[in-house]
Amino acid sequence: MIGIPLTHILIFSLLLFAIGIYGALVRRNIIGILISIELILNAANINLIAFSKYTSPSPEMGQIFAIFVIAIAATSAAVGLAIVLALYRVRKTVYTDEVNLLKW
Amino acid sequence: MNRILGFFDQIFVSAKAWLLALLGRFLPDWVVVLASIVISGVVILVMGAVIMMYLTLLERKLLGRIQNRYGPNRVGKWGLLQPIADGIKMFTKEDIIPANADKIIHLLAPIVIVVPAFMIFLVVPFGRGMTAANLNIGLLYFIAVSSVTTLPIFMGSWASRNKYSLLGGMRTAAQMISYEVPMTLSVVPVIMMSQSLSTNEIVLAQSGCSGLHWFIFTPWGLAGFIVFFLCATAECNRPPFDLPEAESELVAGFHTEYSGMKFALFYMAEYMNAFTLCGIAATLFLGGWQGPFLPSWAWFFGKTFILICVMIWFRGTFPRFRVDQLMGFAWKFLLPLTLINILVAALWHFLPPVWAWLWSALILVISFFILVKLNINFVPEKRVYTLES
Amino acid sequence: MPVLEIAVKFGIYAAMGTVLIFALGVVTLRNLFHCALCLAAALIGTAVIYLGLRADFLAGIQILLYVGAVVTLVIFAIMLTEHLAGKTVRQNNSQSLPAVIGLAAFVAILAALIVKTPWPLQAASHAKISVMEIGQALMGTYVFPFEVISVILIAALIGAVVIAKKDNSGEQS
Amino acid sequence: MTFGWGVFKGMMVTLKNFVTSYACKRDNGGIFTVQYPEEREKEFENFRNFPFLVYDGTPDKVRCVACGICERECPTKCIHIEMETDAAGKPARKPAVFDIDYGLCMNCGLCEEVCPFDSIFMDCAFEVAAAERLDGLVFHKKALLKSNEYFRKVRPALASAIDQKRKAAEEKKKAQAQPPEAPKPQ
Amino acid sequence: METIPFSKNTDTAEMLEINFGPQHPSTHGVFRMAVQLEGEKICGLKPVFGYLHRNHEQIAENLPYAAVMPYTDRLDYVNALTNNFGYALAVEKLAGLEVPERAEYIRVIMAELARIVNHIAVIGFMLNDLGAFFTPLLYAFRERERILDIFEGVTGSRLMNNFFRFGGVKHDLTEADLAEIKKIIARFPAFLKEFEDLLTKNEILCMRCQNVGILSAGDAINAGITGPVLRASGVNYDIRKVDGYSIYNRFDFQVPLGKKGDVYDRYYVRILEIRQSLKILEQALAKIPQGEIMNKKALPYLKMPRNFKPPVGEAYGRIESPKGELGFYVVSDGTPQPWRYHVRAPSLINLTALEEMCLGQKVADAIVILGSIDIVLGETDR
Repeated sequence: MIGIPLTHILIFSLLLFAIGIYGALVRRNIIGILISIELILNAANINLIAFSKYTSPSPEMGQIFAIFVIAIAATSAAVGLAIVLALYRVRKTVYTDEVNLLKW
Repeated sequence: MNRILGFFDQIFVSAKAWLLALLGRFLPDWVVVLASIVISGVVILVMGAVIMMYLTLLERKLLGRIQNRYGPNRVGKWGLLQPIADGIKMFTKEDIIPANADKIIHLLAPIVIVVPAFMIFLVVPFGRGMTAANLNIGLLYFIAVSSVTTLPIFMGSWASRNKYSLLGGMRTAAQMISYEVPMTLSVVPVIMMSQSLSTNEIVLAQSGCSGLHWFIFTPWGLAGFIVFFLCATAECNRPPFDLPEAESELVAGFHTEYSGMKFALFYMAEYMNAFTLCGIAATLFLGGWQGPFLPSWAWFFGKTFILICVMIWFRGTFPRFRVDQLMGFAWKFLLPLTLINILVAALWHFLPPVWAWLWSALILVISFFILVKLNINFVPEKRVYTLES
Repeated sequence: MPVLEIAVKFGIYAAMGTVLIFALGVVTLRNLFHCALCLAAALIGTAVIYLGLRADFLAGIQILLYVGAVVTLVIFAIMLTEHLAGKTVRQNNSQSLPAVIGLAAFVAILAALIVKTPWPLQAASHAKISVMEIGQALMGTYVFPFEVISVILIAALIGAVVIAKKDNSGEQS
Repeated sequence: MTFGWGVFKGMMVTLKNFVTSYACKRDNGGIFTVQYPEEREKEFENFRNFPFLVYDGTPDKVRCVACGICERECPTKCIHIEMETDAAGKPARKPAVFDIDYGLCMNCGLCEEVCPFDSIFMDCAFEVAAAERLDGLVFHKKALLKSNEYFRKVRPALASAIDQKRKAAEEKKKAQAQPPEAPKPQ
Repeated sequence: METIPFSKNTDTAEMLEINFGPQHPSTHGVFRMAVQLEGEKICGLKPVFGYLHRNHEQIAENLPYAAVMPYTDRLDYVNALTNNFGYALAVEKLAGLEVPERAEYIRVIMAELARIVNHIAVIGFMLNDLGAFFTPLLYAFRERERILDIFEGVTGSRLMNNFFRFGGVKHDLTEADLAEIKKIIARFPAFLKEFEDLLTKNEILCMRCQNVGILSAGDAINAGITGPVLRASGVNYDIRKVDGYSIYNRFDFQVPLGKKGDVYDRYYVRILEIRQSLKILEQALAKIPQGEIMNKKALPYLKMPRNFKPPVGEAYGRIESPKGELGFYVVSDGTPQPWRYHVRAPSLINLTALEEMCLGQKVADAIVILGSIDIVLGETDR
């Protein structure tokens, strides 16, 4: 048994999650927001692994879900960054508060 | 005879075991475990540095001979002390940091880049029982760690605040991401056949025919090897895929603004990467340390050095790709070929031997030609020149 | 070997600490490039935690996909959008204080919940989960989500290409 | 032909050269490096580098008469001559100062061509180096003076031609000088 | 650094301005290309030169005619002999000097050897720009060495030959020299075959060179491009044929023409020109007569360069230098110095089409295109 209680891992991932949310809330730069979202997903992944390790009868389940989450994270990053580039090309900015028109 | 062979085969393993047993007599268990790790680590560190130094010499010698000149031959017999002279020169050179550079990252980049280069050594099976860490996900570990190499290159290129560096960094990003895909996929048939991700298991899966049952002697293995080797050449930025540091265009690419020891570290990482990638290629397709007569580590190093010589041979022969052609080559040619190769490997698994040979060879050849036809812009135009009086 | 086990335990705690520190770096640093590097460090730290939790395969995947691909993409985007002559722009909006307060409350409530909840702990086996098992599960029980993920990946690939592609039609007409 | 054939052929060429660099001699594909301080390229008589002054026998018998033609014709103006004057202040038709700035000289050989007294010639020696650019490369008369034997050694054909010419001229001069002398004894 | 006016200023956010040079590994000297990049694509390019300006023309106007000869060596320092040839031609035209038969043959032999040297060196350097790590260059230099040995033995210098004189040449070719040249010619086809095996069909080279830097025949003519670059664009214009200067009209040779005018054509036209030069050399060596190497009338001027005063007038002598039409325009006012002296440098004029060829290509192509134009900064900046 790994000598770490489950609650410690959960609180750690909670903190990570909170930090990610904070970043997503306060960042002006869209890329910064995307980075923060990656942190959030990462925190979720840690939870998945921890739960499957400590509570689940079939321990591979958590890993599989984590793999799915990673795949989704990769797609979100790819599409998000593509949007950022398209935005930058048109508006010459990547700051959310400067992108304040619905259409241009 | 066999006992002598066995002795030489296991000479390094038994040396380490003897040393650990000696320590075990008067030290607690965990110290012995620690000592085992430290011994492996020190051996890898020393070997990495020495290999890098002498690879530079080997490269210069071979290139010299290819170009009909002597390589370095003034420092020591056959220039054997040349790497040491170079090292001293690098140490004593002024370390220049551009005024606008991001100083911390500029310093960190060359340090960080050697870390993955050393870490890959962990899973390279140097001989029978000579894998530093026999991970059961060894191959995945290798792919993952080698993909980290992009980061320090980015750091160097960004921190230098130089446009050449920036362009070099961009090229690196594009190139490394692109070539990782076919490289990973070209490994898949090997994993399928050996049913393991562990590098050791993969070598053991090639042990038939007195150690000559190498994967390269099958159609899918040959195709996979060629793709893997090309991708490996691209991964460690060696010609003809050396766009990130293309001398004639970008001066030195991402390490334009580096000098002295930092520059040497970049070089060190590059050469160690070349070595490990060749070692992994030998492991995956050329049977690793398998082979008759000679000790296992001799086989491994022999195969690896032959592959490195081929890389140097490439450097001596080819001009460089252009960036769009490079990407096109990875995505439009190598990637489909690897996908087909996975299919072929599956066929190989299910068909009886002779038919498997026939079919897989046929499919690969046909798909090769179809791919060439589809990528007609890679194929040279035929031109007829007129002579007018 | 108790000593080794303690070492592993401390290793995990140390990894957690570094991950948190780097995560803070991700959300507070002004230079976006530094943020991305901190993200990479945090992700590598997470991979170490996975290793500690005996999820080797996932650790490998984490490094390969996150550090090798996602962070690279992020840095690529940063390089394309930032200017070399790093002028420092305000990176945060004015909502940091409310955000901190709200998140502190959120964390407090959830932490209390986590501590209070009686988790149905299983006697988790020491055995590592082999890659083979994961593969069989992916191809067996979870084959449907697996295929859906592949469709999503394709869609994202095409979508990203279409979005990021330069719109040349306007220039030609 | 098939895709990849050209690349393969190129690799064969480099492989061939790799092998011949070990197996063959210099002229048929072997290593063509000349390892300079130990080995040297064959020397050509026509090779010209920097000018020097020829003297016959002893260094005071300089052929140069300080006429200054080379000084005037030198395209880079790297020659500086001052004529010696004897005690009476009369010009002695001998150079007192003869400087050549090797840093300026461009080895064109025009001084050799224009010299009417067969005095200045281009040397084959090329290992000229100085630690200092301005004064170190200005060669004075003493350093420039080389014996006719040296000239014969470095450029044998030209030297013997010049020697013959000078001999013929001298004999002609003697012959010219003698006729008035011949009747004298009376 | 001053701002460079780009002809097409498309100022988008992703634009990156880069100065290639004056210190850069592949600008062939101190040449600067101010490049506007969008990603890797070139959307603006200005060649900036003058860093190697040495006042060549002004110096020449203050020197006797003969003393200019060594300065012409320093124009295109890769092939000094053809520069000598052009200048000698111009002054002989001005002074109405005849050149003896044997001297003409010697001139042609030396000029064609210089052409071979130049072309193989250019191809080698171009391949270096393409990223081939010195191998083709060193193979080329291996052969170049032999020819330079000839130059050294005959003219007295390997690069700065200063060999031609008004009304002849400075040294005679001995039988031994002729035999040596014959030997070189005999072994040259084998070398060319090896060189071509290494390069011509190489897929990477073809990918990099074909359809890159296309210069249409019309554009080339409008820009005044000459030499192999023009012929690669498919224009049959070789001054050796057009003027038939010296004794070129006595030789049987052809003018190789390209199809598309891209980098590959420029490369291959040069290879073909080397073959034609070999053909000329063979004929010249077979036919070279015995006789004088200097016009008797011009002999005294060797000793007394300041007595050489061409009649008042002007003359333009041009030759097909390996880089294009090299012309010398000399105006005499009856004094020992030329009153006006001008060089029409092919390197400079061929460079004017650089932007045309590079726009829309990748950065790496710009370097290769520059290499394929074959400039020598000594001649461009003068």
